[in-house]
Amino acid sequence: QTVGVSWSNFQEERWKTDEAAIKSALEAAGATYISADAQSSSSKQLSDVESLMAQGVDALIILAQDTQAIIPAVEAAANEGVPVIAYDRLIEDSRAFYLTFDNVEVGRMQARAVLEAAPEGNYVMIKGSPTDPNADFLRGGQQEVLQEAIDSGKITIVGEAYTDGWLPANAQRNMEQILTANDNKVDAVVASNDGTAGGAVAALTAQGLDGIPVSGQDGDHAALNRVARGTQTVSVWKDARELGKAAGEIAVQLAGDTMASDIDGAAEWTSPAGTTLWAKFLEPVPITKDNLSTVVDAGWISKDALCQGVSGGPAPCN
Amino acid sequence: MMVSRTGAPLVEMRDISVSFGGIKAVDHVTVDLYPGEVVGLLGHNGAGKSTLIKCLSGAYRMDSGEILIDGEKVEITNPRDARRYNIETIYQTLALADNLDAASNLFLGRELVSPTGLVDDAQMEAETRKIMARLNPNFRKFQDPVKALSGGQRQSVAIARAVYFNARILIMDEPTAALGPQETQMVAELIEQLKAQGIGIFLIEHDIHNVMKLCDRASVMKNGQLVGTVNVAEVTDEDILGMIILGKQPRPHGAQ
Amino acid sequence: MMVSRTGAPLVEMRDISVSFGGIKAVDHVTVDLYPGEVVGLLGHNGAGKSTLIKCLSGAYRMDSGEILIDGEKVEITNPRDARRYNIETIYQTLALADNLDAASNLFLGRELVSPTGLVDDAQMEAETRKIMARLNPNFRKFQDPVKALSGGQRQSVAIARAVYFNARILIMDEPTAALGPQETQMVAELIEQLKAQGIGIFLIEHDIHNVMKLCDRASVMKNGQLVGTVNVAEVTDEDILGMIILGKQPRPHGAQ
Amino acid sequence: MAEANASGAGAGRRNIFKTLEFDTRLLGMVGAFILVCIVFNVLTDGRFLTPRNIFNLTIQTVSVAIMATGMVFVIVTRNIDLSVGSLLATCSAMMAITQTQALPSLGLDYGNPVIAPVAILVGLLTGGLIGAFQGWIVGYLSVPAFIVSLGGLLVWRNVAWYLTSGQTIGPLDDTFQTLGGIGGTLGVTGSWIFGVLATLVAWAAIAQARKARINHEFPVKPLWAEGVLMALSAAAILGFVAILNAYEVPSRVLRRAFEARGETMPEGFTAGYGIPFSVLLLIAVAVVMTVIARRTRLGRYIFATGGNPEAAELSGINTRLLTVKVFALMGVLCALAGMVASARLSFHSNDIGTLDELRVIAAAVIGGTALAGGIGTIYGAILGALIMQSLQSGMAMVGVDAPFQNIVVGVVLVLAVLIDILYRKRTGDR
Amino acid sequence: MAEANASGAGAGRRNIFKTLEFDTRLLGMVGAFILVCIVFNVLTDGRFLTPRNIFNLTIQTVSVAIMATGMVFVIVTRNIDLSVGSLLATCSAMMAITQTQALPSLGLDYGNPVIAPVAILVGLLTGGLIGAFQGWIVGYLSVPAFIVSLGGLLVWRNVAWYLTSGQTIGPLDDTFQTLGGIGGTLGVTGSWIFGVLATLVAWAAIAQARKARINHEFPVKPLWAEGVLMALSAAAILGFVAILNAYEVPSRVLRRAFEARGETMPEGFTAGYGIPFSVLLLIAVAVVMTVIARRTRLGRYIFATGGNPEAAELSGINTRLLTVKVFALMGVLCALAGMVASARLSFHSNDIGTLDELRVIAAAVIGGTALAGGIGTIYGAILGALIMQSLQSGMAMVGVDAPFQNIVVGVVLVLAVLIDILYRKRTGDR
Ligand SMILES: Nc1ncnc2c1ncn2[C@@H]1O[C@H](COP(=O)(O)OP(=O)(O)OP(=O)(O)O)[C@@H](O)[C@H]1O
Ligand SMILES: Nc1ncnc2c1ncn2[C@@H]1O[C@H](COP(=O)(O)OP(=O)(O)OP(=O)(O)O)[C@@H](O)[C@H]1O
Ligand SMILES: O[C@@H]1[C@@H](O)[C@H](O)OC[C@H]1O
Ligand SMILES: [Mg+2]
Ligand SMILES: [Mg+2]
Repeated sequence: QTVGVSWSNFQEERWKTDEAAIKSALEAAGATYISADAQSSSSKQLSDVESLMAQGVDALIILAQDTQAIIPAVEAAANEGVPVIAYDRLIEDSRAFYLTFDNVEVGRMQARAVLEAAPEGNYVMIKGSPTDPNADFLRGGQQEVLQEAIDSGKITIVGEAYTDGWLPANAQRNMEQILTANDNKVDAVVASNDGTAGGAVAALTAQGLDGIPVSGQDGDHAALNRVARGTQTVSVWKDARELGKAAGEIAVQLAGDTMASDIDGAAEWTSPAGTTLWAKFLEPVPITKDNLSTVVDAGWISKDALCQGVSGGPAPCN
Repeated sequence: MMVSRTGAPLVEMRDISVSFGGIKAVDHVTVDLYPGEVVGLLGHNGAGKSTLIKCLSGAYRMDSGEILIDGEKVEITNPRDARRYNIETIYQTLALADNLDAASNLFLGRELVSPTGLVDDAQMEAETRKIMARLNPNFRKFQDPVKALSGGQRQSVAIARAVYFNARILIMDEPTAALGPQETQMVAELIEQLKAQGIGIFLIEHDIHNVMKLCDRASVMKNGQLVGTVNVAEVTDEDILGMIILGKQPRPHGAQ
Repeated sequence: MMVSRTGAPLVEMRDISVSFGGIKAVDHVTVDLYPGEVVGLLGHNGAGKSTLIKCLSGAYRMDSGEILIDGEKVEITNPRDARRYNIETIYQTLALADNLDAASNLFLGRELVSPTGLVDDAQMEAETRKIMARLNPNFRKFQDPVKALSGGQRQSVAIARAVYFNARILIMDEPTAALGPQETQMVAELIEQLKAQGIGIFLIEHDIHNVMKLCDRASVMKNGQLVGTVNVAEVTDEDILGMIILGKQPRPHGAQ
Repeated sequence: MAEANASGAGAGRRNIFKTLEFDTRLLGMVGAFILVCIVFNVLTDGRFLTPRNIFNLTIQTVSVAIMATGMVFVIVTRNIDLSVGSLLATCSAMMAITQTQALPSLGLDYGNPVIAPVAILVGLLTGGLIGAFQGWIVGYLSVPAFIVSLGGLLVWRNVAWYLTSGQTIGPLDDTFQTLGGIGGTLGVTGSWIFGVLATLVAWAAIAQARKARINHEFPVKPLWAEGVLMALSAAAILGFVAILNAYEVPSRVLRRAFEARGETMPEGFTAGYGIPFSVLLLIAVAVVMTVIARRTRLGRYIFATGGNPEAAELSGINTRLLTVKVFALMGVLCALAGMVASARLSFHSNDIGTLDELRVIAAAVIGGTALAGGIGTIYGAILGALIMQSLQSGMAMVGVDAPFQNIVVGVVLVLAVLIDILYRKRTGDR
Repeated sequence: MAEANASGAGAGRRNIFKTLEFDTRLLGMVGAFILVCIVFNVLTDGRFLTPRNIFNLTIQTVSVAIMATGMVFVIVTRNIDLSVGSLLATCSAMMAITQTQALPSLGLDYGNPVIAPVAILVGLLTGGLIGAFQGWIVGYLSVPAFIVSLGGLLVWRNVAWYLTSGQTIGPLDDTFQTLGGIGGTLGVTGSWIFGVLATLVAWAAIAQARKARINHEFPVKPLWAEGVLMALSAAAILGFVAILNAYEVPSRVLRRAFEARGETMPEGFTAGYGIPFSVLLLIAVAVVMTVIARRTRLGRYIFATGGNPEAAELSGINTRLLTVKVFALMGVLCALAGMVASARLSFHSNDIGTLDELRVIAAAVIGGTALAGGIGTIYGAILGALIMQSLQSGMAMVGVDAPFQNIVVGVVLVLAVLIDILYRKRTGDR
């Protein structure tokens, strides 16, 4: 059996881990891994899928650049009877099998952790790229959690900005300008991923504000190190290895004519846009100073890397 | 052959001024030209000759002054206007498209088209061969882009372009500067022919022998201003040199 | 003044050939030049004159043949090599940097520097004023970039550059083509002076009068080949024109 | 005559090409393309040169190739257009909005046959107007094209974002979608008919050109050479049709089509795809642009202006207006490309066309268009786009890492131009 | 003499600037900058022109401004470099790896003072060599710079990715981080000393230039004009220092510093930041590059080559080697910019420098560098970078959406060049 994986890009650090996990899951099942990288282009992704199919794949795993523009690819796969797994990001097509960490839930977790650390005060929202739909999913989840505190006047959002291309340098500049505009009267930052969190923390450090609550996601090594140092509150960790492993296994099953409904843990799920598809959700884990050991125990990061420059920090860096 | 200077001149440039960022390159100059006449424009380097005629050919816009053709005031604001009045120009810098062949350059802006509206390259090449045979019989490079031509070959193409299209007014800015003796001779003969056809020619030329031989009148400029216009038949070459170098009018009737 | 042609010539170009994509622009041509001598290079347009001398000035590389200076074989593969042998060139296309002023152009590649190693603009301007006073007393545009100069003014700058740096061998490709009568006269005088200083000059020139006046010998080219070299004093201008146009050697000793 | 002395040595085989009056540069490019194909075919165990993959390749190339033909004119006039990817996005957004929001809100429902043409018209107008506007700034206000289009790159990408509020828009109209590729093809019979017609047209053109030269008593090629040329063109056209026809529609799709008509599919029934409409569009664009370049005044003026803008102006060519026209044409082609690209995705996504400016410029330049202006061919640009797309698809197929793919593309770009330069040096210009 | 007839009308106020020999274009740019500042200051209730924000602005500008000075030379020689953002990433990756992996694995531990200098050296070498390599392809192989650097854009970004396997690398060495901006400043006293020294140097230069002209008996400005010039330069330098000094270190940061030294902060203790090291670096780069441009042979050759490459070559200038030098210099400046950018972020991320090529080119062009070559100034490019950054930061502060920010930047870019062109037309060239 051959399984094709179409990646949207490899810009964020995490995807290499996802890839390794999928690969080993497939190897374990005796299947072959082939892949293509769309480099953040939905058009190229369609070409990629066509070319994967031309190579005769038995199942497809797609990390969609765009939830809808990928539908023709699903269509083409369906025409040839090739099952499709929507990996990490939703595909608005009922023929796809959706396997993900829920992005809205990630947003909720980020806000929850920050809200816990700073129940009231001035909030800054550092959003993702305006061209990535996930940015708005995340922002939506964050809003759900914060809404009540906003309504009661406990917290105020004093600044909010998209981060062009998820670039840390852009996040840093936006944070600096927001700090200046508010005379440093900022009590918490909800940043949408670890890269932007890094930029925000750099701006905060410059003002001696490092240490106020900041969120992130992806479990980037540099971010986990910040959690250990106390300059970032949470990095929502979507254990990419779990997701990748599950994807590899499910792909092999679907290719072997297992029905989507027979996949372990699968349930019917309806997207906000109204598409009903079979889905399986993995639980993201918010990593804070209280459960840092989890990532080391899981072999995600070495203790040395996690604790670089930290002494007397939270476990395991004490 | 005498030129008759009765009636409205073919071209009259009145009180023309042009300046470049504060520097007056042409300063209230008036010249005129009758049909069948060759008027030499003379002067030291930088006197303003090229600038003056570029107002007539539409390459520059004058700051003040007016241009009359056949006694009527005209507006010439770009080279297309000039072409409409049948004014053709051979520029000092030649102005050829280096990447095109001789025929395309010759017909540039006035391509021959077939009934379907598409350009007719074969026809244009045939015409080009005809006219070049008259101007420069050594010329063979019909298929090459003109950038592969020598300085003088390029000049031949520029001359051919100006004379092909029934000009009424011809401006030649140092047309023989790069030409060999034989080619120069052919241009001189061409000028005589064109004159005979009633075409008026402004000729910018440094060689005083050529001026004496080819021109009916000569207008001399110095530092942007007109020194004066003389009938070539009535003065000696010494007189003209004096005007060019010293900037003063010759004493009337004859030699120094 | 007679030129002595004993001993090794200053320059000898032997059996030079250059072709452009199959076309032989220069075809086994041999010419030489002695100190204090002016050798005219003549020929119709496209004869290959500019191409030939560009091999000496380092602008082109020849396909075959050899160049000797003071009797010794030299390799000239770029303009820097030529400068090292004190060969200076005035190109037909002038070769000035339009955005720089006259002084910067004059000293381009050989700037005067102050003891700190920085370029000394004031000093260079002063030198430029001196030399231009000799060549073209009307010249005033020292502060402007040369693109604001007229054709002849630019030519003056190019000439000044070639003669300023103690050349031993000077190549002039139609140096007076764009010059007014007064400026042409000054260049002629300059050539006489340089000759007297023992400098050897290759002069490409179309005007047969100038050739007769300025040159000691004349080498005539046609279609890339050398027609022949003659002592100017021993032939008439008709002879030379015959060589140029018909491509044949004059009968020895005298007129047709 | 020096001119008669054409090279004697090293003739032989080269002379055959000379006699056929083939552009040897074109041959070089075709050779490079074939080499790329063969290498990938070996590396993928023969999967690269299947009808299916060739079909995919042509479809994938269309959008960039359409724009590349316009870029040739832009570059030939010594300009550059960095805004094409963004302009494509704005046009695509306009078309998507027209068909999914504007027209339906005017009461034209989903499926109405008027929707696609109107949407396309809106797109072409948008592209043409924006292009003309940029051309006006370049031509009449003399702002360098690099700057204007760099500004355009930023502006139009984000205008598109605002038009759609950053949303993916779709699904697009069904008729519209047929222009995207596999969803709309000529079918086997239609493709053969087209192929035969195209062959006849090519033959007529060859005969016509010969006649014109004979009329003026210019030298002509030997008759056998014309014959070889005719045979080659027929082989190329019909071979291409045969390959596209050989790609078969998956049986599920066929069965579904029969079911939709309430019939059942006969046992063993098969059908080939044939030429996709989008490829037909590209062919039409290529023909029209080539005729413009070679046989119209506009084309002549474009090349003259590229060779010497000042001379063109002095020859009475309105180079400013010409610039407007060239950019407007580029804009229209961006709209066409946007149409194909969004129809293929069946949605307008707001990253559409990202980085296309680089691909389009690279295609034109690999195809032999000189950045210094004055030189370039339409077929070269299309071939350039095809080579780039083959490289990328091939590498993706072989499983080369994406970062490494980019490195290869970067290196190939430089190498292609380098070879071109060396080639030109060898054959003439110093 | 026609030349003596300099314009008589419309003089008056303009003559003051003429007498001072001020570049009126510079004045225009400074005016535009001030206008931008005032508008944002009003929109942000006076927060835009606080010492704090001015401090931020200068820091944010440094990286792009450093590269823009090199881009001036590149563009003046009629080339372009699209690879600067990618090159920055490769240099930054090299420096990050050297300090966090290579050196520690050689036994040099975190905090070792040798780490930063060695890392920087590695970065500069990387930048210089890659730049020289690209310059060699441009100069010696004659491949257009647009193509070479477009290739470079693709190649180096992905080489950087491979170097780090796509990981974010950090935190960087502490000493290294001080070069990023707020983390390393001269302090109040140091800044004043620097300001006074700089003023004296400026005065000496003015006096020296006057002396040289008098020596050659050229006309000189009236003494009062020189006086005004001296006063203005002193005011500008010292004013700038005063502003940066006025920005006070937040008390939390001070308190923490005292605590780290085991002391307690005295009540009411304050300290100003003064000039950041990164800004000092930019100043040094600006001075060196200006001297190169105006007073060295290299600079003269760069401008001559831009004015007429053929003439430069015929004048004995080795224009090929010159191209190598210009690109190598650009590479070194990319490395410096990468150093500042990564130090400022405190880590290397693999998308660092993305799209910087556009910002850098825009800065140079807004600063009056002509794409046609031959014209450009270093101070113009820096001012251009500052104007762009002010716009972006100002909009971020006012809360303008990122897409709209991009639209504004695109429009401003075109407008700036347009104004420049109109200005040049009015003052001379046709
Ligand atoms: N584009 C320009 N910008 C600025 N000044 C110019 C420009 N063109 C010409 N000039 C100036 O205008 C004056 C007249 O120049 P013009 O070319 O008309 O002289 P000319 O009489 O044709 O000289 P020549 O015999 O050398 O060709 C000169 O002083 C020249 O420097
Ligand atoms: N760069 C080039 N590429 C191709 N052919 C060239 C090139 N330069 C010159 N030629 C050809 O070489 C031949 C000789 O040219 P060259 O310029 O040496 O002539 P010339 O004797 O200087 O003529 P002129 O008196 O017109 O200046 C001509 O046929 C010309 O077309
Ligand atoms: O994990 C994140 C992913 O969900 C988003 O789409 O892109 C940025 C990543 O950080
Ligand atoms: Mg002139
Ligand atoms: Mg010549």
